[in-house]
Amino acid sequence: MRSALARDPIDVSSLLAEVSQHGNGATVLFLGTVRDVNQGRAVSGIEYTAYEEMAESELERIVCEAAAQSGTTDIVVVHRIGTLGLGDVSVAIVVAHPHRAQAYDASRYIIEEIKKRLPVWKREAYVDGTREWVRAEAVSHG
Amino acid sequence: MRSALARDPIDVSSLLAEVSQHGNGATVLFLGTVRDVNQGRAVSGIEYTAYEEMAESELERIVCEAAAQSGTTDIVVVHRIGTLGLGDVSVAIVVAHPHRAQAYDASRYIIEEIKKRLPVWKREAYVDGTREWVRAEAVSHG
Amino acid sequence: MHLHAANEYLSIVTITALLFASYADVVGADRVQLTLAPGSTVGDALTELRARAGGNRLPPKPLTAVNLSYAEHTRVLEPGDELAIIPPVAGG
Amino acid sequence: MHLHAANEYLSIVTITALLFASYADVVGADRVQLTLAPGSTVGDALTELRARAGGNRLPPKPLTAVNLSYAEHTRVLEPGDELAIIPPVAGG
Repeated sequence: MRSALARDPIDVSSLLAEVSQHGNGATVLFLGTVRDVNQGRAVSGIEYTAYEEMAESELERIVCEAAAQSGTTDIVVVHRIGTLGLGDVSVAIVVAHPHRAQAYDASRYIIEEIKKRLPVWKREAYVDGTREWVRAEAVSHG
Repeated sequence: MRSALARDPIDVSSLLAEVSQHGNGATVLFLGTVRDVNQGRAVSGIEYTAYEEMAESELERIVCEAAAQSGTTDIVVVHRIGTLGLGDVSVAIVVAHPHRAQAYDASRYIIEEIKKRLPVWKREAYVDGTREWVRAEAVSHG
Repeated sequence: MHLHAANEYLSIVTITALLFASYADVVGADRVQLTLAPGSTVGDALTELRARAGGNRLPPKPLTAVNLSYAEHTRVLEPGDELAIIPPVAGG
Repeated sequence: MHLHAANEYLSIVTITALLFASYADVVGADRVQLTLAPGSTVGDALTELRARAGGNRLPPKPLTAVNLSYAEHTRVLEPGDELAIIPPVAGG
């Protein structure tokens, strides 16, 4: 079980390797990526900022809740902060479990809680040169 | 959109790259892998056989249904056939979509339909030297 | 005479039945030619298969497919059809 | 005399308020020291913040956290607490 904020690009293959063990039959990976259009405006990039200490604690709490509900500790979650370009991975969630239903449910739980609770904010830069803080759930992968 | 049976190991990174495009904000990857224990018996490996022509058609139908329901064509599904060892990926499903709810739902639909409809069978080899055809849903990642 | 021969040709339906996995094991073959009366259904083909060695070990109502798509047991078979008897699937 | 000074020391609560994203923009700072009466709540600290330049542009009931966990506005603040005013989150 691991959760972290990361300033550097996320290496998806190594996250998958972290949870791979022979007791698991199902692995679900979720990737959030920066979209080129949000609410009709052309986006050129995104800057993620966080209340870092709290975001780390909150992410850990979310992962523990998912582990308790699903019965697996094979969970890794990494959230990027800093400046991201189009298509960059902003969040990666990997859950492995003996059975697929629990893997999907835990993955979904984690992303929904991140959207609700993680003290992270993003400012979108638009192709027209302006930039703006993005409101909750008016987000890149809504 | 692509679906295939594969005799060679599945390269997950290249599947993810196939669906990556800047309009998508969410990517869900499902991996089914060979478990070391199934219904209490220690497994050493698995042999997948298929009614290959029909499995290819059926997989294509399943992917089309998921695409129609979810509204994305960024879907790739590959199912292994042949002899697999512990931890090997037997099926990989990648769905990318502007929004996460649809990506999860399409991914889940595809694996559930594969479990119900894909004419693929597996014979497990056990550590005690015996081997047996596996019954539906008495499967490695149930 | 010629016409009579043509009628005889039309009065039988030859199809291929495919067997897989545990079903191929019990029947001892993965491919069987069946000769059926015109109008015969998938169900009739199954009856024919059950009369063969090991065929009685097939389950009462197996899943079946005709020409690569799932088909009901009431489906009428055409000459040259490929009928597959599908054991419980275990993909994924 | 010594005792009196100690009482005076106990009679104020100094906390740090953190502001983020759009809230830091409107207040013009991301960190503010607040001096409050003993027994003051998160809600009292918000009232204090609103009296400052730009503070009136904070929303009526923002999310708040104390010492890295979400906390209600009725939560009583202790000396040295870190109070965070949390704009609508947008992670993921």
